[in-house]
Amino acid sequence: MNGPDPIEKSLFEVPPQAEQERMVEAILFASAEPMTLAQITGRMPHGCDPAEALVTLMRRYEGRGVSLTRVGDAHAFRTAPDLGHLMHLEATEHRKLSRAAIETLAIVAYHQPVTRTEIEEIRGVAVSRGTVDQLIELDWIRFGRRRMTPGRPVTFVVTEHFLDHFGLESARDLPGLKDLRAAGLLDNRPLPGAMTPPDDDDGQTGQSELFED
Amino acid sequence: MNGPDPIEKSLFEVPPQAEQERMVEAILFASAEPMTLAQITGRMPHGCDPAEALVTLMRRYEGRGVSLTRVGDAHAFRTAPDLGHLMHLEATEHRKLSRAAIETLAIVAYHQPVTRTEIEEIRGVAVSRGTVDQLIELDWIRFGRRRMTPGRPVTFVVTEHFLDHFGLESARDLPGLKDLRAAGLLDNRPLPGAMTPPDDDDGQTGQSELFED
Amino acid sequence: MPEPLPEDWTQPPRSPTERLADEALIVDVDGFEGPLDLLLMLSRSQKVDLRRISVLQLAEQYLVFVNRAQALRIELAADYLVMAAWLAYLKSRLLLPPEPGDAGPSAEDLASHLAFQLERLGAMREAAARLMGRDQLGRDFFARGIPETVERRKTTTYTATLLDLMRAYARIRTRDEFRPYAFDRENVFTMEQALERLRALIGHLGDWSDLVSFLPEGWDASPARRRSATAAHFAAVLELAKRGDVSLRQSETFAPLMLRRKDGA
Repeated sequence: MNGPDPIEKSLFEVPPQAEQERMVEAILFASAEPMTLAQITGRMPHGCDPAEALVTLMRRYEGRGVSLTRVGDAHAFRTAPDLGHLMHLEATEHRKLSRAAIETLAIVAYHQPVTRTEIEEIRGVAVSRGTVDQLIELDWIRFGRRRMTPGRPVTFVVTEHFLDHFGLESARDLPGLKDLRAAGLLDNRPLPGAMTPPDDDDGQTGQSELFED
Repeated sequence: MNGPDPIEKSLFEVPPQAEQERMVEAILFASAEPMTLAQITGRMPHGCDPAEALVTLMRRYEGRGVSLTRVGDAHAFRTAPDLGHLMHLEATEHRKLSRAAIETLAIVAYHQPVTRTEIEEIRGVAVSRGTVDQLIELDWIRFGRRRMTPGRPVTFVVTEHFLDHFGLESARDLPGLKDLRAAGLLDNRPLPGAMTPPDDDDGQTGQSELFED
Repeated sequence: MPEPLPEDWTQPPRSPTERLADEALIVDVDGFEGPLDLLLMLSRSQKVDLRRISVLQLAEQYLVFVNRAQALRIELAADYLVMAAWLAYLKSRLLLPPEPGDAGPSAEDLASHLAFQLERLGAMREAAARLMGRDQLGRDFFARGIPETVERRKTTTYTATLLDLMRAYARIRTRDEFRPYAFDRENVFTMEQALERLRALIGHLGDWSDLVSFLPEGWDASPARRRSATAAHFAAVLELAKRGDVSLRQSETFAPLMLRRKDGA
């Protein structure tokens, strides 16, 4: 029970940077899930600021068998992808996703926030409830904010777990996103003459606007 | 998934030592169990000898936030012992005792030694086991001697810790009924048909009066 | 609506290989994820960039496909037939010069939108493939195998003060006193006592005097005793006034209650 010690000590001095780095290392190593800066800070003695430690730590693990990766706002230690073949025993059997599920996932990722109707428009076919459920269950997509259009439809966005699973720092790092946007393929182009209401969003930026420059 | 490559390659050349170290690092990181040398060797490309890699790796993690430790004849990464305190979150929560608990405590204090049946008689309601347990856990009451009556029921008395907490020298110092009435604590009897008794917020005066004589 | 399919889809004589390909397609009909998917597949046979695709030709291909499926009595889902009807309409619009006064989008706009949809679907499909081809957690890279669980030690401190304790006890005892109203005689001054005292005192009463001045000694120290004595004396003077022994006077509400002996009493 060295409970009160670190807290009391922290009232007097903040641990030196090297010590903070060790702490961040221990905290992140211990967690299988990515941890946000706030979560890390919450675990450290009062007065610590792990942001700098994260930077030095990331550098320290560069090229190692384990690396410190960014996942959205969070960080996690992950084995280097080039060593994956050594871990085949740890590999978890993934349920094979249906084509519909894979495509729906990609559409959510590239078009988020996206409504079910929009997904159906893109795929040209109804999205079955099971497909969406499966992706939600995998914690790869989740409900986003409602669209401020008639009917206030819900939108879908990808989760941090999705980023973690596919080794993406952020949704902006999706492969080919820039090209798709440049080609106008992420635009919500309504059918000419169709009565689609103008998509006056409440300022939500979709993936097509993510790279406003 | 570059599965076959390294294996085939390994038939021809053994990875350099630095690479083997990376491999051992990743394997131990991802493993759900501590791994023996034989198990690690089994995971690595043919011709590797992880013993040396283990030694260098162990040295590499010396003084870090995690360390490579021996567990029996196996190896595993573990949080550095001096950082163990980061692995638990201490949270203290202050809560008011429930009405049942404070009433039970009061009865024990005023009537000790008192049996559960007597407590129930005085309170007019059953005393739950949880209430008694809580007070015992708080070390405010404890079991006293058994009553020499049929059934030999256990009695409850207040503890030293109780006296300490409430600033009393002995249970006899508890203000008597008379003092309570004099302090106005017994006055606010609810009038028939009245709502709840006014929460005697002249409590401060009450208490100071109590200690006057 | 899909029934009277336009008559102009009459097929040119087809080579056996083409026919085989067609049949393969038709057998595969369950494998398509809707009409757009089918169109995308058909468009691939044009072997051009989707942007330069001939929508007219694509419409024809689609209609042929649907017709053959129907000829083979393969049941097509409604949306395939809806698409067929729409493509038939589009095809006729593309072939005929626009009628004067034709409102709405032009046939070219509709065609280019269809091309856009196909291109977008194709792009999403490639994106999906690229996504699934990425290194994946639990397959190509791994999280810590022995996560160290963070122990949440929640210490709950219960607080209670002596006052809480006494209040609780008082509460219980007060409840008790509802039943047999056991008087604490020591601290209660009864009206009978007050009457007796006052009767003895008013004989000596000259001018108006404050009721409070009649309170017995030792009863003004504690509020409870004081209250009890005041109430008893108040009730007693009311009784005396009723009998005509004393006069009462009060200048305003809550002002001191004054009394004096009634003349002639």
